[in-house]
Amino acid sequence: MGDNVRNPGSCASAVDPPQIRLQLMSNPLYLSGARELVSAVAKRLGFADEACGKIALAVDEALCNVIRHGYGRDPNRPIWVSIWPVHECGCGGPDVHPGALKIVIEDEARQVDPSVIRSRDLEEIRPGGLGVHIIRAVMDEVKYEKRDNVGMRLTMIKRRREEADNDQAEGDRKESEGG
Amino acid sequence: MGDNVRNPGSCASAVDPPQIRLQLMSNPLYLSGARELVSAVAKRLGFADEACGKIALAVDEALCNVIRHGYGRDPNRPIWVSIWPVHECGCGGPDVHPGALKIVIEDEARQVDPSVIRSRDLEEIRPGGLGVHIIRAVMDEVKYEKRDNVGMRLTMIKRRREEADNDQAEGDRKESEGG
Amino acid sequence: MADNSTRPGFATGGSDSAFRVTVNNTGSAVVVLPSGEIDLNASPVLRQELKRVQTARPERLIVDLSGVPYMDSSGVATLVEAMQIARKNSTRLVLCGMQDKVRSIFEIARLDTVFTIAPDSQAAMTV
Amino acid sequence: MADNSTRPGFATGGSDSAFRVTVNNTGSAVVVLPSGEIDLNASPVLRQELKRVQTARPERLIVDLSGVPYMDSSGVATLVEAMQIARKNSTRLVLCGMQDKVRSIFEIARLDTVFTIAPDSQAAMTV
Ligand SMILES: Nc1ncnc2c1ncn2[C@@H]1O[C@H](COP(=O)(O)OP(=O)(O)O)[C@@H](O)[C@H]1O
Ligand SMILES: Nc1ncnc2c1ncn2[C@@H]1O[C@H](COP(=O)(O)OP(=O)(O)O)[C@@H](O)[C@H]1O
Repeated sequence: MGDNVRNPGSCASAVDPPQIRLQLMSNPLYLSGARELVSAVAKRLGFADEACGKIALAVDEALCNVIRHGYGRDPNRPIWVSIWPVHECGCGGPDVHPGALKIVIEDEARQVDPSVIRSRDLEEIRPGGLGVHIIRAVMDEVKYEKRDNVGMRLTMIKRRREEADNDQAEGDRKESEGG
Repeated sequence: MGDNVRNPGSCASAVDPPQIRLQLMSNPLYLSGARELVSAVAKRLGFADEACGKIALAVDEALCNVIRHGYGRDPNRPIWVSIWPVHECGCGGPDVHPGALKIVIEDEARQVDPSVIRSRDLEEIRPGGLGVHIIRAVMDEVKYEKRDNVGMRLTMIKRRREEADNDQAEGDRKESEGG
Repeated sequence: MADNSTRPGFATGGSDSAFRVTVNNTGSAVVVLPSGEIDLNASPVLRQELKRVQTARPERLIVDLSGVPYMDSSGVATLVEAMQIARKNSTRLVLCGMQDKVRSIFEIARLDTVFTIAPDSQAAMTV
Repeated sequence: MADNSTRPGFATGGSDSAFRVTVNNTGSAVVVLPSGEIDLNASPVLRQELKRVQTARPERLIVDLSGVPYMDSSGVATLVEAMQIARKNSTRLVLCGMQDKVRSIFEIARLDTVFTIAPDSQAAMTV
């Protein structure tokens, strides 16, 4: 569960450079900039406003977790956010509305086993433990992994729905979680 | 004129990595993302709304010029936007409101002599020739230069004015131009 | 009774779009009115203000979110913590004025039924 | 007389925040109503629409910018080009509904006195 990020096609393969790559320091000051960037790019690639807001929320939550858990709130460590449009079929370049957006967040923080990155039981009402739940509820595919030498990599995919982008029940559709 | 970018202090020296670095492909699709990023970062660093809008405009114009003149509209070449808060005195890190923002835009496009990058006489009413004028009108310091091996570098500095950020007459205060 | 203060967010003060928390003590209720996006940068400011007003153990605490266009889980966590303190103090905590995006995160967190949520501050006085 | 069409921007169609150009032919004037940010991505769409409506050499051409929160120099250049065509055709070109940010770029470009600018589309019909 959550580990099933399929190969997203040639134009978003690991070989192609991302269309957008943001490097930011691990300072909460810059979260709003990252959100606005991601949201504006998603909008231009044809995602509906509500979906753009949710993609930005997932990126925000992921960055918060790197800042807090990965870097222990050190505000001066690098984080990378890379964005690829994903075309189902014969590509077509970035101008054509892609079928999905792939967002990868990488850090140089301590490596943890992906299985420990899991949301807690929502029945227990207490602060915290919501970030991973939100990321999984909002995105279509979510995968945590260790990077080759140092740090973690989070790969998220959000598929685009045409016009009537009705994803208000998304939080409910995704019941199963955990790494 | 425009070439007097002074050393902006230790915390924004060339040695320090930027707080934010955006790599984007030279596709007009991504201009809005770059604008929103820059504007949101400036806002969090204490710039007034109007100043944030103008900084975003200058970055937009600079990116347009790289796309059109540097890369001849090839949408798949890299551009880098780097952002440093500039602290006048003994730094203090990014959390304290900086006295200025330094933004550097770099490309791998053809190198031109900085003196050819100049705005035309505004008296002549025709399309085009406005981008460089806008950049110089909106930012406090503007410097074009060739990068060491390939491509151009544009360094822009915008100083922050306290509270009553009254820069409505900025276009008028800057009469002199040209590289 | 006159606790009517505005505290600028430490991170964004100076800009006209700073995160701010306004506190209004009406006598029958304390109304906390954050304005701006509540993310990891701003939530410590809200948390501090909520803690401060909760030391007086008010009968009713209203958090009017009409000026909040965006909230992430750090904001939600701040409100959950405030609710736990409120329960201990027998304070009636009511959220109101939620914009769509903010309501959406409460739904995703399945906290929309845990909090008392009123449409506006008027309704929040009596609910 | 019934040229009432909406053309979605090629780059953003599909989203509810796409750049669009609506054209309204009232008989006495052609009103072009772009909506969305006019940057290098969107200005070709506006340019094409302006060229299209200008082939009919209307007496009055109103560009209502009330739905345009942002414009860069590529948008300004598009409007300068439309003005040049309008002069050749003896069309009266009027801009209206400028938001602050958009007005600001016309001021920086010193084009605020070159164009005829009306506060709203009502005024643009008679100015
Ligand atoms: N980037 C990360 N690096 C290391 N551990 C992480 C990361 N993201 C999440 N975790 C782990 O997953 C847990 C759940 O995260 P989350 O749902 O965001 O709740 P919270 O952060 O409030 O604990 C965290 O407590 C942490 O142990
Ligand atoms: N990044 C760049 N690379 C090469 N030449 C540039 C660049 N930016 C500007 N120029 C040159 O400066 C001139 C003025 O640019 P600008 O004021 O934006 O007007 P326009 O682009 O409409 O000609 C351009 O015509 C071009 O010759």
